[in-house]
Amino acid sequence: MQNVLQIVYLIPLLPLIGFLINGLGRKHLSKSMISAVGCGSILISFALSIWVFLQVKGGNVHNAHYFDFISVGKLKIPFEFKIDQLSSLFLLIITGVGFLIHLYSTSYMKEEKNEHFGRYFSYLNLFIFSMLLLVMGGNFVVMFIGWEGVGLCSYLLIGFWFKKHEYNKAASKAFIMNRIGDLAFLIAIFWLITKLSTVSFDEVFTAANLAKLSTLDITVITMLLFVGATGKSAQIPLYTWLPDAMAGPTPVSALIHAATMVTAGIYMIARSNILYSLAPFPMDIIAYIGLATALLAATIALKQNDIKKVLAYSTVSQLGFMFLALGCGAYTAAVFHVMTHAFFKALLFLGSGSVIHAMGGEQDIRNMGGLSKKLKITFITFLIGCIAIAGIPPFSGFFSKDAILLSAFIKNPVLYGVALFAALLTAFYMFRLLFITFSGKFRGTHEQEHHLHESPPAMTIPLIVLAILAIIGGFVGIPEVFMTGGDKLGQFYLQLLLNTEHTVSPATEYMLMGLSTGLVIAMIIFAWFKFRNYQRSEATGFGKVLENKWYVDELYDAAIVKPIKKAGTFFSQVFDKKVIDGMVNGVGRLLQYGSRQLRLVQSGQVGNYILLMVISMVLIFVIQFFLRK
Amino acid sequence: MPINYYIFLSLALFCIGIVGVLTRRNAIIIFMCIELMLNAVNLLLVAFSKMHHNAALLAGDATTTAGTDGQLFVFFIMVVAAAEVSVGLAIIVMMYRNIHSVDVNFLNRLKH
Amino acid sequence: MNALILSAILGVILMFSGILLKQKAAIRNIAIAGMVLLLVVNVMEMYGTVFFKVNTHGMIVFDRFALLFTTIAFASTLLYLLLSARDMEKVGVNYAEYFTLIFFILCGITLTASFKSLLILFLGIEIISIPLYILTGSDKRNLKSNEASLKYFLLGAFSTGLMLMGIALIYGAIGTFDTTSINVFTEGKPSLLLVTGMLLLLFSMSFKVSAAPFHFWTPDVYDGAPTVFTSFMATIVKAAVFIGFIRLFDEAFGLLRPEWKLFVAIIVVATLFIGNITAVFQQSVKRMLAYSSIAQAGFMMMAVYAMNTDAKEGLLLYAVAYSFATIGIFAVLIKMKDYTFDGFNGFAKHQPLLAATTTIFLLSLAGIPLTAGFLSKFYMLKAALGAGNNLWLVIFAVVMAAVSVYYYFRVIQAMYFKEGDAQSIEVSRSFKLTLVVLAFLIILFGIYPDLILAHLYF
Amino acid sequence: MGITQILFWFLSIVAIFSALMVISSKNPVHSVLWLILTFFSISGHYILLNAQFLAIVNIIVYAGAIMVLFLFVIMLMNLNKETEPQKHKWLRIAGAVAGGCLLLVLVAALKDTDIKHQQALVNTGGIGLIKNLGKELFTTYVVPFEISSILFLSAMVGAVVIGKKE
Repeated sequence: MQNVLQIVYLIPLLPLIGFLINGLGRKHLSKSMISAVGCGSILISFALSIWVFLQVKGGNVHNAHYFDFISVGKLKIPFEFKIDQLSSLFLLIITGVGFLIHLYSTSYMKEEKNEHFGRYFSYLNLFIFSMLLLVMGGNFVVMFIGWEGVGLCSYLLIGFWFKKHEYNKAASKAFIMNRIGDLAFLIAIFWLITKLSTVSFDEVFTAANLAKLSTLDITVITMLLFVGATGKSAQIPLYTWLPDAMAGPTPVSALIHAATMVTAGIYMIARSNILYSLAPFPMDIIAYIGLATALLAATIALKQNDIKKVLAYSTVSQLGFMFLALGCGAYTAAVFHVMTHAFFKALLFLGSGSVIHAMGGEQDIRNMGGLSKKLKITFITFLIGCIAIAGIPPFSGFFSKDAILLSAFIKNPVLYGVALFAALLTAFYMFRLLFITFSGKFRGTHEQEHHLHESPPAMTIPLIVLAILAIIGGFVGIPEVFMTGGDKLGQFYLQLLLNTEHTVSPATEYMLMGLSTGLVIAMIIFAWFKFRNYQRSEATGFGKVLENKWYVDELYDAAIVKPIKKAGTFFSQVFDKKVIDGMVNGVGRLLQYGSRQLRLVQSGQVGNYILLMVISMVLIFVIQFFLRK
Repeated sequence: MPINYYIFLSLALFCIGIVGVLTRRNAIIIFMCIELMLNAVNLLLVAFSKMHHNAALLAGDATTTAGTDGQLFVFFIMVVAAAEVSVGLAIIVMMYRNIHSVDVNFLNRLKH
Repeated sequence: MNALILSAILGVILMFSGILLKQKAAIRNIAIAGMVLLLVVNVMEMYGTVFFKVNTHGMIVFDRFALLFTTIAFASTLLYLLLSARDMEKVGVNYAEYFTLIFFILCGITLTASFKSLLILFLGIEIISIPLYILTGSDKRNLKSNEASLKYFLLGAFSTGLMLMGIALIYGAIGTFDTTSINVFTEGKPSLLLVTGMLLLLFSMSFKVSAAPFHFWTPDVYDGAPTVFTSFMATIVKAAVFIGFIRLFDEAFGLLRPEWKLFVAIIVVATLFIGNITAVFQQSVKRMLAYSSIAQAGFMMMAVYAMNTDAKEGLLLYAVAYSFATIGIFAVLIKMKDYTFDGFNGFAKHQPLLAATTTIFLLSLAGIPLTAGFLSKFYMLKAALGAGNNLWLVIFAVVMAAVSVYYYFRVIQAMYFKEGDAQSIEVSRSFKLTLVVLAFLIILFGIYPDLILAHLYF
Repeated sequence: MGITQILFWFLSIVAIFSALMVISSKNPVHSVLWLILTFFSISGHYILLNAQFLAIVNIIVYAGAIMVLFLFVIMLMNLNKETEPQKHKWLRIAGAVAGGCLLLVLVAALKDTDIKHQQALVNTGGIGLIKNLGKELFTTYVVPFEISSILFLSAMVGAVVIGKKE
């Protein structure tokens, strides 16, 4: 059955065709047709991806070479695909989760006008196409093409509801921040071209070629690639676009800003792991940036009241964990976390979409509460998602997060400590979200209460499927201490990813797992007591306060929660808005200022023009004849 | 005559033309200064033409026509200049019809 | 030679058609049919069929590079005429004369693409420039058009003076106008006269392609000229002059490269910087496009800087990518009444197809992958890298390309993400079809550039 | 100092002086007249260089046709008074300084060229005669010659487009 690898081009081609059909025919096709085309193309791609995956698992890797894109002199940049363990797994995630989200969207977006509905699906298909190009590309240029493509689609989809001005701004911001990263990526590509005159993965990562690169080259290239990754994967300092990107429709947030696009950075670094394994300094940087992002975003998430914002910051934080893993040389763990995160974060986003849908567009969790009775399926699946992200065994998040924490421990116990702390915060804010939303009393308006209903099957089925995946998804990477040969993923990637070797005794490993699990459960219980009967703070009567006033709680509050909350406030208000945003806006403003000043040179006067020309001529003559020797 | 004299003479005329372009405001005069620049070039070309001719003669080729191309180039420059003048004056007249001035400082609707 | 003679004949035919024919449609159809004929004849010459065998005494040589470029230029002009010929009616009463001038310009373009003698280069440039002065001023009652025309004329004549002085000095140094023999003469230490003349030619050619700091005429002239003609001169003409530029510096001054390399690098940096930065603050799309054309010229200048095989190929590709996209945008812009960015608000809702194709054109200009614009920029940067140790230049260019995204996307944003009562413009079915073809070609060449470049060798 | 030298210096001084007068006269008509004088002195140089054809063409085309056209336009616009307002003083100074610098730089650069000892042949040499030039023009240079007709055609069409009243 070699032949499926011969037709891998169909996998990206189908979404492209879907995009064309829906894009061109959006006025003429009915909604059901649009849905059928949109979902169908992804479904077939998914089927093919499974097939491809099985082939790859059977040991067949494949390089498909189609034609030369660019051939100048020695340099040839072919349009080629590379199908191996890494890309085939990403194919599964993208098409699988992508299909579920398409399915979900058919229901979620059905109130849109026909034309917008078609536009939405065509963008979504285009996005899948670009993302597939990104992961299937056999060289950095094809990858870059997909890389730009996803950025563009993200821009289009965030601005989908363009009637609101702020959405517009969010879209621009996402695009510009992404561009900053892309810039670094592009420069890295050019650097590679100068040094090696090739960009194909197969050729770059050969020993002979790597030997041609000096340490400085490798450091610069890996750093530039990493800057590229920070843009796409929302790391410090280029992360602020992601929370703002929540302006788009919720399924988009689930697909792009949780499951797929934001993991592109992880994919790229994992793909270049051979390069990174030669660059210890950038690895450290990656680890620290990842950890800092994980912690920062987690503290900010504590204070958010918009359901999607919490999830957005949580995504940033989880991406930080993945980068931490990359920085520790645990590429498999990072990819593993990408996979499990795709499951549970897509689940959480879609769940939040279901909630928002039920609440008639309300996103503020302070106006929710007690939804568990009305939205049973949503509640249960959301709960599963929260457990998974919090990392309680045997849910999927436990295994991947544990692998990351373990790798951090091996690199440096301090890293482990901070990472564990961030993981605890994760459990806390996720369950805060869960309890405020689903338990207690309903705090919305009567109208909303009346309107509450479980979502239709097209929305709940993806939730259920994702919930199942979120439960069992971790079993592909069971640690060796539990079960010999349980780490299927690790074996799968044995050849491809140069993971740093583990050297830790089983006892330590058990201890670490126990510690993290125990603390997480403690955090959840704490969140339960604190938020099960959440009231708006202004509505809190003195009695309520007393009732909740446990001695431990108070101590905890004073010693830990309050400072953390302060930090959360600080980070979200000052750091996020002022420093990071200020930096980005500052560049923009500088540009505008420069533009305004520079255009004054264009005075409209012929005499001035000629004068400037003559002066430049004189200067060039002086340089040529008197200064250059 | 030493060729340097001709080079300096025509550079001087050329730069006088440039100074004129830079210091005057009347479009017609600016245009005339440009014509002056072209004439400086013509003079230089003819001088060079004769210089190359001389060099070829000194090299012993008694029937040489070396340097002819330089003079023909001058001819072509005159052709182009004549065409340019007809168009240029037409444009200036059109401008004058509209704003009743040929002052280039009034050309400032288009800027920034 | 086919194209050179035929375009002159076509110019004359159209000149008379203005007197003989009263319907504008008939004139237009003659022009378009003539353009098709011109394209066909030129392609035939590319494949070996030469109708007119003229001994040019080595002054004009129609080699593959020249013929391929003229084919590109003619194809672009054909698309331009299909899209915008109708809009020339609005400019003034001399409808046939505009076509005449355009065909004469094509004659000049053929010359600048295939000269082997400085005399032909000079004549070519002048045959391009003089009709352009007129086309710029053809909207006679519009003061802006008047002003643009006069400015263009004065500055253009000034730069012609510089060019002639350069040619004269080169003649003084080596006694010939033949470009190939200039290269032969420059072995050893180059003569000071030659270097000075070369620099003067560098200035005047930079002027013609609107490279900084000789770009000042560009925004004013492009802004003031009737939009139909801005479209023509910002694209096809500019590309043609670039071809002349690269030919001149390759064939005549190739061995002098150490002398001019630094200055071309300075010009590239200045052009990219001024073009991109100044475009950011523009309020009018037309003026923004003028600055963007300066910025794009900066990229094309990199071909001159690099001066290798990649550069020549890349320049051809760039000419296609840039001309097609810009012609497309201008064709849409001509139909608008309001040229400000706000004029595009909500455009996507009223004219979804036009907005979509315009988006593709803008993406191509911004250099987003899968469009011809990306590949052509890539070629340019690659060529520059191949020319020596100058990663800084490439990095600067990439940064500037990123800045350019800002102002191109302002238009896309206005079209898609802003509410507005977009102007109701009426376009014919064939106009839309041509635009779609144009967009399709841009994407096609962005994926498979060999469709063009393969014609360069066989 | 032979008669040729004397003539050379005389013509050069007249040319430069009248060129300076072109750019400094306030009255445009005077400028035109000074420019014609410059052209005459340049024609004198041509004769000195035995380029008789160009000398005559220069007088007929430039002094005779082009300058008369200029004069005509100036008269038409009634610009013979001192109507031209002066530029800002510093702008004029800047212009003069820039032009002067250009001259200085160019002269300094070109004073030591490799051809500085060569002579331009004066009084003798037949290449400037109409016979030789005509032969060359219609054999080797026939293509550019024909091409220049396109230039004239476009200039003609252009003058009509621009000049014709609508």
